[in-house]
Order: sequence, then C-alpha cells, then structure tokens
Amino acid sequence: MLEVNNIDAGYGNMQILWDVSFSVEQGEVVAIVGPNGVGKTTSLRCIAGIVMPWKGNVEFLGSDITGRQTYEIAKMGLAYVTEETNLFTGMTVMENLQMGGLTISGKNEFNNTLDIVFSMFPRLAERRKQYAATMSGGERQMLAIARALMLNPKLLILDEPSMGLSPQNVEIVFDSILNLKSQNVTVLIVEQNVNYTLEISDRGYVLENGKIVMEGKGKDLLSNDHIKNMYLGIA
Amino acid sequence: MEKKGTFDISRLNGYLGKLGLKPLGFLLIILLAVIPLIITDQFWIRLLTSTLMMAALAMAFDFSAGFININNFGLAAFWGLGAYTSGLLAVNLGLSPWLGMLAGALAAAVLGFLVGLLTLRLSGIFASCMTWFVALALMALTTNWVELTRGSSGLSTPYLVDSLSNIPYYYVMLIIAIGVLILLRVITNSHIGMAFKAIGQDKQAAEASGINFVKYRIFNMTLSCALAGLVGGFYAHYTGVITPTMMHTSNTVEALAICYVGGRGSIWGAILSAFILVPAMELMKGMMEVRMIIYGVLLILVMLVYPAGLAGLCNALYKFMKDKGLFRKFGFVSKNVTGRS
Amino acid sequence: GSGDGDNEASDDKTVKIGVLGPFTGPAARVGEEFKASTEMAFEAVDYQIGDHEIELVWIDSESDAEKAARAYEQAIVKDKIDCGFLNWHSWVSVSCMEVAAKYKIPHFFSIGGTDIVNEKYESDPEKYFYWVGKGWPVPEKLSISYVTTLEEAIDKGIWEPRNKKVAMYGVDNDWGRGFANALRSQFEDAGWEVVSEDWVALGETEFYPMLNKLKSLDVSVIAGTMSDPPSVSSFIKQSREVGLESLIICDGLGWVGEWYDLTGEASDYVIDQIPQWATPEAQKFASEFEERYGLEPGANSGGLCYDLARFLVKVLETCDEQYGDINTENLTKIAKDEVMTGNLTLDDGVMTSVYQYTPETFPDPVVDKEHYIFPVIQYFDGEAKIVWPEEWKEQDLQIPEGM
Amino acid sequence: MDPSQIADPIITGLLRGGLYALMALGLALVFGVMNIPNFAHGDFYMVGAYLAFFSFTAFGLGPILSIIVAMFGAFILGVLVEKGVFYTLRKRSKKNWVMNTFLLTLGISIVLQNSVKMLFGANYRGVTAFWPGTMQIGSINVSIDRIVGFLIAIIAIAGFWVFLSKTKVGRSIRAVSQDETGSQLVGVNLNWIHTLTFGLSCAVAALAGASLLSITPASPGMGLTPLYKSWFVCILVGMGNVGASIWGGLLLGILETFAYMQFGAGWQDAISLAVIILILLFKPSGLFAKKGVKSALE
Amino acid sequence: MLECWVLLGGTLDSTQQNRNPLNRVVCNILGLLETKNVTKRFGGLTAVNDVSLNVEEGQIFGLIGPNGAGKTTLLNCISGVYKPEEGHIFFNGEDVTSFSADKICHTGIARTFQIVHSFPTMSVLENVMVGATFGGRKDREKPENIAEKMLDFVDFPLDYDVLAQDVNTVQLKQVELARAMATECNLLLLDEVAAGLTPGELDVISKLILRIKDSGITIIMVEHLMKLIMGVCDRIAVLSFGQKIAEGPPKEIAENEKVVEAYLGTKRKH
Ligand SMILES: Nc1ncnc2c1ncn2[C@@H]1O[C@H](COP(=O)(O)OP(=O)(O)OP(=O)(O)O)[C@@H](O)[C@H]1O
Ligand SMILES: Nc1ncnc2c1ncn2[C@@H]1O[C@H](COP(=O)(O)OP(=O)(O)OP(=O)(O)O)[C@@H](O)[C@H]1O
Ligand SMILES: [Mg+2]
Ligand SMILES: [Mg+2]
Repeated sequence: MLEVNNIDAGYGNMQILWDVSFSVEQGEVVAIVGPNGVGKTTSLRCIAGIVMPWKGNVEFLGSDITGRQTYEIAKMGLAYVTEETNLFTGMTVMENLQMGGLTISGKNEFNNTLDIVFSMFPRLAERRKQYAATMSGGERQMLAIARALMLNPKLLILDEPSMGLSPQNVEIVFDSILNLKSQNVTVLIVEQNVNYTLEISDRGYVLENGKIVMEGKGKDLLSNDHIKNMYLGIA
Repeated sequence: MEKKGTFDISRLNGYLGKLGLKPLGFLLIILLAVIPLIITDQFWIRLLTSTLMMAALAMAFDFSAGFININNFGLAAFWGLGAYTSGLLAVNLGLSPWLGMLAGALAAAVLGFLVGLLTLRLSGIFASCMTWFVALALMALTTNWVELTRGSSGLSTPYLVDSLSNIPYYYVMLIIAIGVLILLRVITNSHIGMAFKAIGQDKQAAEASGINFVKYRIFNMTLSCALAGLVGGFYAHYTGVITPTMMHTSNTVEALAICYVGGRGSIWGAILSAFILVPAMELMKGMMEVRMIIYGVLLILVMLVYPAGLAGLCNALYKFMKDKGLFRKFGFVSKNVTGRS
Repeated sequence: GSGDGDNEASDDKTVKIGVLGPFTGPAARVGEEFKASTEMAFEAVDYQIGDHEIELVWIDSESDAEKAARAYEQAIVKDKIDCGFLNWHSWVSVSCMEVAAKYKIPHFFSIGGTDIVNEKYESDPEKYFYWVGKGWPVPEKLSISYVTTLEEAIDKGIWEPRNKKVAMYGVDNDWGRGFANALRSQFEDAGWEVVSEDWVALGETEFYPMLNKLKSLDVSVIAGTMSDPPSVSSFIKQSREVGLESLIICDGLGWVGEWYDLTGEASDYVIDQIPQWATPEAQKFASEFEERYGLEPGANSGGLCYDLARFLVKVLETCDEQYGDINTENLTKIAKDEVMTGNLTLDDGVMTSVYQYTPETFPDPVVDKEHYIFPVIQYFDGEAKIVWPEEWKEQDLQIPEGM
Repeated sequence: MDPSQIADPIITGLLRGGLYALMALGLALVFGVMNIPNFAHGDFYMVGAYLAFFSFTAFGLGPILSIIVAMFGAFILGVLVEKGVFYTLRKRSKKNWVMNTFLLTLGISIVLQNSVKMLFGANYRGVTAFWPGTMQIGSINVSIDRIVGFLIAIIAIAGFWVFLSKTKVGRSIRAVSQDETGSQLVGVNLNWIHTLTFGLSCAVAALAGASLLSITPASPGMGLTPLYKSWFVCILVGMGNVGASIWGGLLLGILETFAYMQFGAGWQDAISLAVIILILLFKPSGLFAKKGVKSALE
Repeated sequence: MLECWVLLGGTLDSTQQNRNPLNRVVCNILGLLETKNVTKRFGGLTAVNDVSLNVEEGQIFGLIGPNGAGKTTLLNCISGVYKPEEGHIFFNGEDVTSFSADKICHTGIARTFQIVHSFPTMSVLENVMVGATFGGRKDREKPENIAEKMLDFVDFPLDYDVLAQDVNTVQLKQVELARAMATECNLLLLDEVAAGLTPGELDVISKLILRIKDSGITIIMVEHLMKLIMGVCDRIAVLSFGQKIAEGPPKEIAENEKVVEAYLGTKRKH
C-alpha cells in the first residue's frame, strides 16, 4: 500500500536521511522506532509531501506520489497526525473536525464518522464548542487524532501520538489504534513508547542516524538485544 | 597611528570594535569627513547632507524594526515633532537652534516613551499600527492647531548658521549621523541588544529568562524616537521652513525602505543603502513616475531575492573572503566585523 | 556667494528661469497648466531674448511649503537659476521668499496672494524685496466684489434674503483662511451676521457632516474658497445632495477646467469670480492651448499665468536692452528700477488689461477697473454668466426658488 | 435638545461607516488568512475606482455593471500579484514572513500608484452620480449613491460572513489562516486558497472604490485614506474577525461625524484616533477579538 | 503571620545553602516554595482550584494528573505568567504572587515550557546566553562560558552555532533546560521535558535530573511518564480537574485508588 524506496532527504544542505526504504501493507500496523533526531519525522514528512526527498520515490496505493502536493496526497486517503498536531487553534473542536471531514462528501457519512470519533474520545464531545487554542496538551493530541480519523483514511500516520498524554489517554490512543486495525485501517506509527508500540505492531523498522538498521516482526524486535539495550532501558 | 610608526591594524581594530565599527567603515567615515574639501559643488554637499539625514533616520528605524521587531510607522511624526518643537521654541521664545535640537530630541523622547507604554501589550505589527495611529493623530493635530503651528501653511524657522554655504550643515549632520551610528552599534552589540532581540522574538521565553520586557521595550522606543527627534530638530533649521507633511507616512516609508534594503538589524546597512538610494532618487528626479516605479520594483526585488539586504550581502561576501583567507594578506583579522543579526 | 556671483551660466548666454509650481501633489492640475502657458509665452519669442537662450527649470512645490523650499534651494544651487518665476500657493511663497532672500535671487510674479506674503514683505522690505511683484493681490481687494454684487442685488429687489446670515468655509491654509477672513469683515461691514466658520483639510472630499450642519444653521449665503479640484467639486456636489438652501459663493470653483464633469448641475447658481475669455486674443489663446495640450485652460492657472509669463518676457527684454546682459544682478536692478516703480507694465494682457505695480501698492499689483479686476460670475450648466460689474454684465444675478 | 441633532450625525455616520467596514473587510481577510499586512490595500481600492470610471464613462456600462467590472478586474490583478509576488516569496522562504511581505506590499503600492499616474496623469476622474437623486432619511437628504453604497457594503459583508463560516471553501480559508500545514493535511489546496483569498480581498477593495466613485473621484494617491481607515477598523475590532468589521466601520463612521460636529472638520482624524487609542488601551486585542485567533496581544 | 506558617509545618532542612540569610530562616521552616489555596480561572473554567503545595528545598517534586488537569496552569501561576485569582505563592518565604515573570526569574525560579519557546533566529548558544546574561547571576563569569557549560551539561548533540529555528522539538527542550539552568535558579520548573523520549533516553534524562538536584537545585516536574516520575521524585502531588486529589511519596501515590482511577488507568502496562 505504501512503499518508500531509497530516499535521501534533508533540510538546506544538511542531509538527514540516507537511502531509507520501508513499506506498509494493507491492514498492517507498522512501527518506526529510533532515538531522537534521527529522521523519523523527516521520513514521514517525505511521505506526506511536506519535505521533498532529494532522491528515491514514494508510492502510495500503487501510484508514485513523490513531489505531489500534500493536499492531493491527503485526498488520496492518507491522514497524518504530526508531532506539532497542527490544529486550527482559532476554531472550535467541532470546526476542526468539520475541516477534517472536508473531503467526505455525504452528510450521513460525516455524521457516522463523527459518532465513531466521539465515542472514541468522549472528552471531545463534551468540549465541542471550545477553541482548540485553549485546550491542554493532551486534549490537543486527542483532537488531532480525531481530526485525522475524520478523513476516513486508508492509511493513518501517527507521529508520536502518546507524547504529552496521561497514561490513561495513552491507553485510549493505543486502544484506538488496535481498534482501527480491527477495522482494517492501515497504520504507520512513530513512537517513543517502543515497548508498547512494538507489541501492537505487525512489523517494525529501526531507524538510526538516518538509516534503517533493522527490520522485523514486532515481537521479534522486542526480544532483540540491541533493542533491549538501546530503547527499553536496562531497568 | 602615524605616530607609532607602524600600521597596527589589529590595535585600531580593537578600539573600533568597542565603537561597533570596522576598519573599512572607519575609512569611509574619514572619507566623508574630508569630502567637502574635494567636492565643492553646493548641490552635492546638500545631497550628501540629505543622505546622511535619511541614513540617521533609517538607523533609528532599524533600532526598533531590526531588534524589538516593531516597525515604527510613526517615525516621521517623531521627526516632525522634533522639528516643530525646535522650530516653535526658536520662533516663539527665541531659543537657540542648537538647544532646540536637543529640545526636539527630548520632546520626541517623551512621546516615544508614552507610545512605548501605550503599545506595551501589543505585539509586532499591531504595535506598529499603534505608532502609526499616534503619528497620524499627531499630524492631524499639527495641521489643525493653526494658532500654534500655522497649520499646513508651514512654519518658517531661523537657520542654524548664517551662511550661504552648506558645508556647516553637512558637518553637523555628519556628526549626528556618526553619533547615531556609534551609539546604536554600541548598544546593540552589548547585552542590551541581546535583550532587544530576545523580547522581539519571544516575549514569554525572554521574561522567563529574566528580561524585563517593559524596561527594554520602552527604552528602545524612547531612544529611537529621540534620535528621530534630534534629526528633526536639525532639519527644522536646515530648510528654514517646516510643514505638517513632514510627518506624512511616505517619509517613514522612505526611512523604512532604506533600512530594509540596507539589511534589517545591522544598523550600518542603513548608511550604505542611504548612500545608494537617496542620490539615485535625486538624480532620477526628472523621470518622475518611472523613478518611483523603479523604487517600488527595487523594494519588491530586495524582499524576493535577498531579504537580508545589503548588510547581509556584505557579510556573506566577507565570510566568503575570510573563508578563502583573503583577509590575512591585508592584516584584517577581527571577529567583530560581522554585524549580522 | 555661490548662488549669484560666479554664475557659469551667464558665460554661454543661457538664462535659466526657475518656474515654481505644484507640478505634482493635490494641485498637479494647476501645475500642468502652469507649464503649458509658460511654454506658450516663451515659444512666442522662440526662447530667445536678444542673443540669450532661455531655459526653463521646473521647480516642483508639491503644494507643500517645506518641499517647495527644499526644491527651490536645490534649483538655485544645482541648476543655478538666474531668477524665479510664478507660484501658486501663498504658503509656498512665504517659505520660498526666505530662500530667495537668502540667495538674493529675484522671483517674479508669484500668484500666491494672501496677506501673509504682504506681511512678510513689510516685516523687512529690504530683505524680502526679492519676491518681486505678486501676481495676485491680497484677497480683500477682490473679495469685496462679492459683497457688492449681493448688496446691489438686494437693493434692486432682485433678491430678498430670508435673513442676513452668512457662513464661512474654506480650505485650512493661508489662502482659505485669508480669503474667508477678508470676506468675513466685508460681510460684517455690510450688516451681515457671520454665524459659523469651517476649515477643511486640503484634499478632503467628504462634506456631509459639515453641509448638514450648515443646512441646519439656515443661512442665506455660504461663502469661501477651496483650491483643489476634488475638494471643491465634492463640496458643490454634496451641497446639492444634502439639499442646502443657501446661495453659494465658491471662489475658485472654475480655476481649473473640467470641474463641471465632477459637479454636474449641482454647480448651477454658484457664484465665482473669474476673468472670462472675453477678448479675441483670450479666446485665441484658450483654443490654442486646448488644441496643443488637450486641456481646457483655467482662467487663472492658464490665462493669468500666460499674461504673467509675457510680462516676464518683457522684463527680460528690458534687462537685455538696458544692460546687454541678463543675469541675476541686472534682473534685480530692473525689478527695483522698472517693475516696482510702475515704469514697466504689461498693457496687452489677455485676461485683464493692464498689469502694473506702484511703490504704493507693491508687492500687490494695482487693482481697479482699468488695471486688474475680475468679474463676478454665476454658473449655469457649466457656463459662466457675468453678473457684475454693470459694464460687463451679461445677466442679473439669479436666485433659485425658495431662497 | 433637538432629536435630529443626535439622529443626523448618526445617519451620516452610519452611511460613511458602512463603506469603511467594506474597505476593512478585505484587509482583515488578507491579514487574517495570509498573514500579509497589506499596505497596498488602498491601491486596489484606487484601481477599482479607475476601472469603474472607465467602464462607466468611456464604455458607457451601467453603474452595476461598472462596479462588477471593477471588482472583476481587481480580482484578476490581485491573482496576478499573488501568483507573481507572494507566491514566489512563499516558495523562497517563510522566515520573517510578516515583515518581508509588509515591505513587498509597500513596493506594490508604490508601483501601482505610479503606474496609474503615468498612464492617466494626476487628474481627478469622477462621475457626478451613478444614480442621480436624493432620498430623505429622517430630517436629512442623502444621495441615492450613498444609500446604494451602504447597501452594497452590508450585503457584501453579510455575504462574506456566511461564506466564511458556513461554506467549505470559506472554512478552508479560515483553516489556512490558522495552520497551513494542518489544512494541507486535511486536503486543502493551499496555493489555490491563497490566490483566491488575495483576489477576493482585492475585489472587495475595488468594490468599495467603485461604489464610492461618485463621492471620491479617482486619482492615483486616493488610496491612503481608505488604507488607514481600514487599519483603524481592523485593529479596533480585533484582527481576523471578519464579521465584526461591520461594527468597527459603523463605530468609526459615527465617531468621526460626532468629532466633526463638536470640533470642526479636520479634527475628526485626531479625535477619532484619540478615542481608538483609548479603547485599545483598555482592550488591546480589539473590541471583538476572538480567543485564540491571531490577536494583537503577545 | 510568620508564626502561622511555622504552625502550619514544614520540615526543617538545613543541609542546603541559601542566597539570602534572612530568608533562610523562614525557608528552612516553611519549605522553599509554597502555594496557598491557589485558584486560577479561565472564564467559566476553573483550571486550578484551591491548590496548596509545599515544596521543600532539595526535593524533586512531581506533579501529575490527567490531561487538562491544570498542571501547566499551576506552573504558569508560579512563574508569573498568570496571576492567580485567589491564593498566594511564597518563595523563600517571600510573597511572590504578584511578581512579574522576569522578577520571579530573578528571585531564583526558572522554568521550561511544555510548548517550547525559543528565540528562533538566534543560535542555540545565544539562546542559552540570554538566560545567563539576564537571569540574575551575580558572578562575573562570561555568559558565553556559562552557556557553553550548560549546553555541555544537558548534552546538546548538535553544533552550538545552529539557529534555534533549525533544531527539532526535543532538542529545543534541551536548549530550554540549559537556558533555565543558566539563570542560576534555586527552583526549576520542568514541564514535560521528557515527552518524546525513548525509554532508553529516559534513563539518561533521569540521571540528568538527579544531577541537577545534586547541584542543589530544587525541582518541580510535570510529567506523564510514570517510569521517570516514580524513579526520581521524592514527593508527588496529583491534580485532577484543577484540584489536588493526593500527595505523598511515589509508592503511596502509585497505590492510591483515587489516583489509579483518575489518572493511571487500569492496565499499568507502561
Ligand atoms: N525544519 C527543519 N529545518 C532544519 N533542520 C531540521 C528541521 N526539522 C528537523 N531538523 C533536524 O533534522 C534532524 C532530524 O529531525 P527529525 O525531526 O526528523 O527527527 P526525529 O527522528 O523525528 O526525532 P524526534 O524523536 O526527536 O522527533 C534533527 O537533527 C533536526 O535538528
Ligand atoms: N488561556 C486559557 N484560556 C482558557 N482555557 C485554558 C487556557 N489555558 C488552559 N486552559 C484550560 O485549562 C485546563 C488546564 O490546562 P493545563 O494546560 O494547565 O493542563 P495540563 O494539566 O497542563 O494538561 P496536559 O497534561 O495535557 O498538559 C484545560 O482544560 C485547558 O483547556
Ligand atoms: Mg520526530
Ligand atoms: Mg500541560
């Protein structure tokens, strides 16, 4: 469904990614893990068309999307929850969700999606009229995921969704990822909570210094010594 | 330096560094000081005087725009305020124009202080608009308070010196301009400049780091307005007549354009660009609209092609030359040359 | 001295004349006519006086005292003009007088006419003498005609005003205020009550609040002047829109051509005072002007200026005859000995018959029925009808119904 | 006190204010969405006036048609300017966007003004009336032009309010104003929205200029006054609050009229500015600022 | 009033030195920072409701609670960004409730932001120098040196000359931490500095935090990562809907039913 082939990318003159390739199949949950600042976010940006790869290409649903505009890619069914959440802070929760459903055509479809999202995050239903700017960090994260789900995406990309969330909310987020998986939504996730992430993922990639250094089944990676040392802590 | 017998450039460099100057700039200043000995044509002297004046205004503008991120749209009004203060004191109380210039600076400083207070809670472009509104109000007041200012008919003011020659004016203006340059360079190179930049970029972070936002912001506005007022005080006794249109936004725009073309946040870039733009505009005067169109297109191009302006260009060039080791040959080895923001 | 003595220009027999006018800014239209009529006057002599070539240097006042002074000084030091000529606004006169005095450059026939110019001259005649001869007298000498016209109409029973109340208005500068003040005391002398005064900024085009106020004051006459076309035409047009029921004296409405396009029929019954293209020479000038420049000349900015330029030509010729050389110094002498004394006059003007100065009137020109006088006119469908003085009259003053 | 003494200035002020609101609308739009403090706004107003003048006099189109032509022409011009200038700048860099675009707009303003001056001279070009005649409102007469102008303003603003808050495109415009990346991620074509917004803003400015042609004749420098009045309004109500610009406009109109009545012409700017400054002193983010919306506060 | 505070309690802790000898007496009795019935409202919403805390010198004090519980708001009140509607805040025995943010900084409270604030067009080093220059340090050391030291201390991975606008969020948080430390504070408020770190990196940061503590700085930290919080904190308070629902040593908190229900959730996998 998504294939990233040998991409190089960076900012200005600084190269961040070196010949990175990975793929996501329909219905899978795939995780990318790695230390800070190695270029996980950058890879995701390349997929979403925010950063233009210097080399290599990205295929989504069988077509080459390298160099396409972000909005076109979004319309193809790719939802991306960024690290910064990129909410519309001057709009209410409801308006944010409406914007998320911009590409949904029917009113019924919209309402159905809305119901699903609200049942996933009841806090949002309570705060329909609140401006996004005044919500707490965790609330924003929920809203960002909810907005992405409003797209009815074929592939959902999450960049550190648990960042800043309370343990309870983290549970909710991970539950919803499992939930999405059961509904046959494909998920690509970048997470620091390596433990948990690899547990729920079908496959995982390890990115270090801009290069993919390891790949494998989620469970396999979890038992790998290198991973244990680097990411799970000695404790 | 001749006395010492050796050309000790690095020593000189150190002294100049304290004044925020670099050797090349120092040479240019010396050149400016001897120009009247070379060029005797009154027209050129006048042109250079205007150039220096615009440069001083643009530097005052840059002091706010390039550091605390407030474009003082009302700068021309403070300039005008300085001029009117000095002019009115001279006309009504017979105050000497020399003292009048200082009084003009003081009046502009007081208003600048008030405007600083007024805009304290506003950010960037909004604070700019507020200064603009104050300026418009000031201009309207000057125009309408006919009993005091003679309104749009203009106020005739005594000349600074009793001479047909423009050379005295030139030197007065040169001293003011260099004074402004050195003062602003010294301030912005010190920790105060850092505080300005910090509050201009992120108020919350600046305050959390212990910077007194109110103090620095008001100080900046006050000083920049005071300098505009000083130049205004000079101008009143240079042309011999002042009108409320001095305070018009178009004059601010001129200073602003010079500042931006010169490179925001460098202070000295303003002088450089003034010496290119002002004479060019004057020499093209016959071309009327075309000249202004060129001017507008130039502004657009600068922003599109090289927003760092002339100062940025010079710094890039300097860096390039330094990287290639071209300076070592001439003995220019200094760290303080970069004036980048 | 750098401005006068060592003038290189005098060597190659070129005489540079700095023509001061509002070539850009709100009164740019006036400037255009200045340019055109000055050029026409000098073309008539082929830019040649004796063996001197004449070169015109345009000095743009931008309708602003300060900018004008700067430009004037620039022209002196950069272009090294031998003398100055013309000007439109009084406040520009005041500021440039200073410059002319500083550099001792004679400046001929500036139109800006208000008292402040005279006051300045009188404050130090020796110094400000260089502002030679105003091309326009102080307002009271002309404005009295309006009061006379109205009083005569009342005497004759043509008009029975519902009250003798008048409101003054004007552009907020020396000209507007000077004119209104002169007219004000003349009205008061004639037994009128002046109930209000309003000053508006140059270039203002919104008059509803002011006109509504004037309307509620219920005056029979409103009188004043504005010197820039958009203001004056908006004022007249809007006075009709708000239904102002007063006779309007609007000095200067017809100063620039094409005003009727902006006001439309709202200008009917408005009273103004402007010389007419009465003589064949005047008509010839007007049609030539229009043909060449595609502009309808205004009586003052076109016609009067044309006369003054011809007067200047005469001055230059006299200078050449008497001294053999035309330069700043000799022109100053001519100004003092010939122009100021009344020896030198222009007696074939197209707008008004004789332009003359006398030591008594100086710096004003002589104003009387033989010399310098303008008829009072009233507009209908964009056409002016002379209503005063008796000798030239085309029709009686017309009063709209209900006034 | 005579009631008409209160009523008259209010009516006059309202009529004026509606047009201020219209001018401010476009400015608020461009600043709110594209973060461009557009100091060339007044010049699009001027372009509108010229276009309307030529359509009306030279081509003899009716008033409505002339106004539409002016809007359309300015829209095209706006689109060209956006594509040519702002788009290029956005491609090059986003750093210091507000300040850089600010200078760009000054450049555009200078170029527009002087090109028009070069083409048509400094003459004033006006029409006596689009719709001759006057109407009695309360105790005062008002020209039909002004009433129509006022209605145009109200309708345009109401239309915009509905457009921005109720339609998908309108909501996208607002979304872009708050987070560009975010809006792209939900499928908004950023470039298209930017171009559209700038074009619309120019069209609205031109609409104001064209409808006011019979009151203010067209001339190259005519844009400055509407420009700063628009800024008054925008800042008075709070930036980015498009709907509220109507209240700001009306308030300013009434304020000016009363200032005029009390102190005389010429003082209106000084007085109304003083009042605005005072208001902002106590409510720096503007009278109707929305929470979280880009505001004047730091 | 002094007596009153003494009566209210607070353990004696004389091991740490204090800048102002006069304050020291009071502080030793009362604890370094004390909030008394602090309430902060936003319109109808009470973000912080009647919260009283007592942080002793030398402690690492944890502040946890669900999203939107008011933790950041409380920190904002302490650091002078907001002025609470009710209640008082005492630092070193001095009532600092109405102090402005910069003055608070000078009294010795430094902070980091949850949503990072930096000076984008200054280099990372300059960012930290701002703290060193204006943070109220009395010593004569050059700000540049202090800044370098601090960046070394937090282990900033990139060149110190890069502009702040070119580094990512996690790195900016390091810069913020360095900047806060550079002000020479007695009390450091950390708002989710560890968000976005891998478990491995968490070890690194917990060591860093302990080192900060060892250098004599008291810390209040807001964090959602239980592993970190439980590992380093001496004492923890839990906020929920603006109210303090529990306070105590980590072990107690972890077992507190209310906390489990309101915050930790049932699965406890992470
Ligand atoms: N907009 C940018 N401009 C320049 N450099 C950037 C930009 N964004 C990120 N970088 C740099 O690129 C490198 C990789 O960043 P990236 O955000 O992709 O890492 P990451 O793996 O997502 O890290 P993290 O876990 O911290 O989110 C970092 O060193 C960062 O400083
Ligand atoms: N400026 C504000 N205006 C209105 N409401 C606000 C404002 N700031 C915060 N709030 C609200 O106050 C509550 C507390 O917010 P706060 O940011 O303190 O939460 P928090 O405990 O830090 O949460 P998180 O763990 O998600 O960061 C939230 O519901 C938030 O929406
Ligand atoms: Mg990342
Ligand atoms: Mg928080």
